[in-house]
Amino acid sequence: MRQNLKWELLVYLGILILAIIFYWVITEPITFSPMVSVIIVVLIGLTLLYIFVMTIRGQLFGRRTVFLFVGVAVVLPLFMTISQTIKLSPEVKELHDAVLELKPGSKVLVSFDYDPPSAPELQPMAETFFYLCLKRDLKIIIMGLWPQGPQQAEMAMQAVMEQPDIAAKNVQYGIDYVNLGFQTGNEFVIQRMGTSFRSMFNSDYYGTPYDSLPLVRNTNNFSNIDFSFNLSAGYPGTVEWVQVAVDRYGVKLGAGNTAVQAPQIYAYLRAGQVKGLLGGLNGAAEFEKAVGIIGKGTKFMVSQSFSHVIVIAFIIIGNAAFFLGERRRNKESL
Amino acid sequence: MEEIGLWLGAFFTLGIISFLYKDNPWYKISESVFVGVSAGYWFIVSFWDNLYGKLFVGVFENQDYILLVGGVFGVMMLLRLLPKGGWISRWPLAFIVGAISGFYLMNYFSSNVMKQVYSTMLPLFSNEFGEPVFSASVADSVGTIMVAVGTFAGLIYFFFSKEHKGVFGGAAKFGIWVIMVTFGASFGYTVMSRMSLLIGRMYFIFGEWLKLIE
Amino acid sequence: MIDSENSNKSAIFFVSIILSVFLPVLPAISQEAVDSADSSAGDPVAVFVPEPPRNVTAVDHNYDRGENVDVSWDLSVDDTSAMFLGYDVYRRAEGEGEFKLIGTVPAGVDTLQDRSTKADTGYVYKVVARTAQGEAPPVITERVVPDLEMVNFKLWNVFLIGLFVSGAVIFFISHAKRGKKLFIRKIAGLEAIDDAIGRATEMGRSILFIPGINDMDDVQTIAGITILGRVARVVADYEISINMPVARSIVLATARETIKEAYASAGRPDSYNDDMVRYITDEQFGYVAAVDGIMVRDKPATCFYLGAFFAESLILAETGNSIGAIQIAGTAMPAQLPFFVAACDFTLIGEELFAASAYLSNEPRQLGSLKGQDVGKLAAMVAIALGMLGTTFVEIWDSSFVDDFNWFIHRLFSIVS
Amino acid sequence: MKRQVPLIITFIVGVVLIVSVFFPRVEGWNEDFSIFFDIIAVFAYFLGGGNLIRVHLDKVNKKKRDWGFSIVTLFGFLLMLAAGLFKLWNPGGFTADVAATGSLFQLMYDWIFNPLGATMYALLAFYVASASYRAFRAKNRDATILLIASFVILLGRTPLGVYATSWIPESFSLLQIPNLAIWIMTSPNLAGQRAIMIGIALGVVSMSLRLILGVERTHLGAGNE
Repeated sequence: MRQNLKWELLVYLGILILAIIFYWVITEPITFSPMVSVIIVVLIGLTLLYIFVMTIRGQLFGRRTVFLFVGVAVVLPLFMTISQTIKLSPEVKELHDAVLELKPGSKVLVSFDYDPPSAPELQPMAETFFYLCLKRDLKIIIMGLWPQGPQQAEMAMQAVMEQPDIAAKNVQYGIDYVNLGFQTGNEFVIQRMGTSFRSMFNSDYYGTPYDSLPLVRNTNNFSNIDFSFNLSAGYPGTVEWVQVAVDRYGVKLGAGNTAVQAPQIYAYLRAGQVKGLLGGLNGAAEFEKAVGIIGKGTKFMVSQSFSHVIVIAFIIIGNAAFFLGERRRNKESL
Repeated sequence: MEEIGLWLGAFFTLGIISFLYKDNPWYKISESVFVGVSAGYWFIVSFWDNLYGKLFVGVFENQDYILLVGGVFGVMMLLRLLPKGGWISRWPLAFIVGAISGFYLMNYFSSNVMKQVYSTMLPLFSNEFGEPVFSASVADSVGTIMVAVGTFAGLIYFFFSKEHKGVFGGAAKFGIWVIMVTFGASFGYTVMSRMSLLIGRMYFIFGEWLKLIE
Repeated sequence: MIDSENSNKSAIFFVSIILSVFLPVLPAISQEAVDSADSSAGDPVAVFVPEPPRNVTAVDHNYDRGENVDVSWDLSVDDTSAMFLGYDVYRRAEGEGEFKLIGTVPAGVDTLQDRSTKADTGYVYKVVARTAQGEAPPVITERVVPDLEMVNFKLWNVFLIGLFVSGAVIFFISHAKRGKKLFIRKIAGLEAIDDAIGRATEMGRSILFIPGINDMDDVQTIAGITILGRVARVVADYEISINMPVARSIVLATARETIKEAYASAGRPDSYNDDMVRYITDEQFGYVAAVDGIMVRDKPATCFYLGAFFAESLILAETGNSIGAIQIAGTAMPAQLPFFVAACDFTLIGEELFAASAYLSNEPRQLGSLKGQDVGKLAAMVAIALGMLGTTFVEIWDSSFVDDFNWFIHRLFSIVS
Repeated sequence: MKRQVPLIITFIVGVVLIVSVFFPRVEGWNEDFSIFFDIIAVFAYFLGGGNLIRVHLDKVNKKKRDWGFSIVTLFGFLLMLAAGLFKLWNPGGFTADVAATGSLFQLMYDWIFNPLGATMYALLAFYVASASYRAFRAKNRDATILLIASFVILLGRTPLGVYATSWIPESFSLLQIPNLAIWIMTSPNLAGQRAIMIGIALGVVSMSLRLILGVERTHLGAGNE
């Protein structure tokens, strides 16, 4: 027991030292060159092959091995500079084209209907969308049907502002974008916005009265909006936006969804009710490619593909172990 | 200030992840903090939203006296703390169970049974070109038949009062296969989305906290 | 579009209404007069004013609480024009001076449901067709007074089918009371309960019981608690302890009562103590963190997960698996069932969870209710078959009988609001 | 008497709520019930919170295993309660929203609660992998079907699956893995879901009737006689 605690303390100390080194000593970001990245991938592949061979020989690997590989598969690609070839799917291109068609100065309504757990998938989309809009001098009106949505929007906006080409544009709050904040009421918020935005958002996220915001002062309802984009992780989300804003008020709507939600939206996409759809990290990465930047989506996508391959590999290894075990057992019984 | 938040976040993130290797004091600290803080959090949210926002405001400001019924039941619930009052705490419970039974009965009945039955009533063929043809495409018709047969077989699997033998047993067996396909599909589907959660946490550690990622 | 035009719209209307009342001039002219204020006067060609919609009616929506009015109209003849924008619907309640805009629908739509009326109040509606440049003269409906009806006759089908299924269940419950023993097939997960408890006894370890993470306002939690009663009754006979961390305070109270009673009816009231059940936290993942801790530290021999579960299902089941516990799970959450099936030894799938306590009780009346459920399933299958035949025949045969039959079978299962 | 009253309450409330659906005047009673429930739940919180404090104090007093961590839990709980009840550090003072930005309550949520919850949730990534490794084995026919279905779906959503079967001619395009994945999702998957959902609903109906009629009464601590 004592012995155990001693070891644990040593490990904790090691982690603390590492954290201090990484936090204060190494201040530059680390990136693996393509060469190093390829070597790492090959090494991981070889290790998997080794595990496969060992399994066939009868040695079983526990769950910690799987955990380790999942962890490695998720973390290492974050540092890599390689990116997988990304094929633009039509629904992503459709969204990109729809935004390109808007004239500078057009007003775009972006609704943030998600919370932090879905941020890995949706935040990259938000950042790329903001980037594209600001780059093309479109005006952005932010709102949220989920309580934590507007906060996510602030984070995305902050990240985009740090991009040199956007920073050069001197984007101003209140003129180039506003954040109207969160409003309770789910789809009824959308419905009432059809009559009046003002009735739902008396003041913005920071408490400034609606009529003191130059960008929205003259924006009454959906007819003053040129395009809207919805980032959704469930209810209320894209389905409600389609049913109310698109079907009743004829709003042009693009959507970004989590991978779990996306399949439901394809029906609306085919019916033309949604102009373009980004589904999960795939969609985020493709959108970044369409816009021509390399952002979190592209980076996270590599991690995701990697971890999928790991899962598939372990399913195969698991089955190999099972079948060989079976054969061995049969031999013994003969 | 922001720094404190980052370090706390990182400390607890790593503490929880350390559980994957084995139970250890770091995880125990994270777990204990989580339990205490979250219990307090929901108590406070419920206190301000329900006790104050609904009961107090409802009764004293909006004169909505019917809410007092809820209050009385709530107090009855607490009477179990008295040595002799335990029996009366069954009343609010009986009220909850009655209301839930009544509500769920109608709700599940209309939204699950009726809606599902209704949406399975699809045509096997259609009459697009003046003569009976498979609807839209062969694949669609096969799909429709698959949905119908699968639903039937699945329901047969759930039959309790008939032994799974003979033809009936065969159908039940097919039913459990269909259900297994359903489970396999949703499992495979979920693997994808779970990975992105971990990616998010790892980005927090290496990107936001240690700032090692560009 | 010019923004200021939009914000002035209600003012323009107000003026035009007053003008049309006090002056015997056509509203179209007054519209033009107002328009001429900001565009150059005397250029009627540039202003496209659509024809108004016809036959505008407002009727009370039937069988509701008087909270809905259906407004409908025949489309304007200019509806298909490229310039045409849509219809604005306004409402004036009794005692209000002004019309208020309640909604806008795009071209081609000829109805709007006002979902915010009060019963026994008079309302007048006004529909205005609109293009980008001008608005048609408003058409005002007759006064409508939404009613609060006594009975919602639209739900006759719900009543009928509900009566049939509930009737079947109640019939078999009372039938069984008269002592007829019914055959019920084996449910593997439930047969395993005794063995699982026996194993815990042999190993001298405890039993972990998780009733899901929802409160008592979920019927799955109630199902979990009723099974707990049966499990505790068996556990009471052995010298082992049951460990039940819960995420909800009401569940805490209920579970204690249930276990206490089970111990009492097993004749061992002294073996019960309140510490068997304890409250952790209402937070989903905080609860899971604590339960994971309990699992790896106490190493229970058997884990039960019976109730409503969300994402935590797999975390619990995988941790339970890693300590080598026998795991019996059951939930009616379709999204979580795959994880339990993959990681647990036995899983009660959906309906089996609700049947479990009846099955375990082995009491004729409870078993009777299961038979009633089967009748419901049979009825659902028959209905699906008839509905499919109906829709198929409608496609290939031209017969009014088939049409009526198909309509009826669909109406029987549709929920009309 | 003590046994009968709860059964009568359950019966009356249950029947009233079933019937209320058909009468527009009272169809909103469901919503009233949910408010009642929330209010009862707050009172019950005193039981839960009390139990939490008692269990951990007891651990500390008796110096049971890991009693030190109980102090941590108690400290976290009480600090959160104080922060929320007295609205400590709240920039808007006592009348402001409890979760106002900058208040101690919100800071503790952002700094402690949120990372802990998100990480616990993220553990699923590891568990989903280990569960696939261990459970997706062709042990018997049921398991094989489960394995094949999920493998097709998994492959169908990665570039690997797209390349692996892109050689299949267009006329058999259903056999291409991405299309096969979609077919599985929309046909057999749908059938299975429907059967499960209809079954669940009938189970709920029957269980509710047993509760309302008092046939099932284990939850009231009353054994079935």
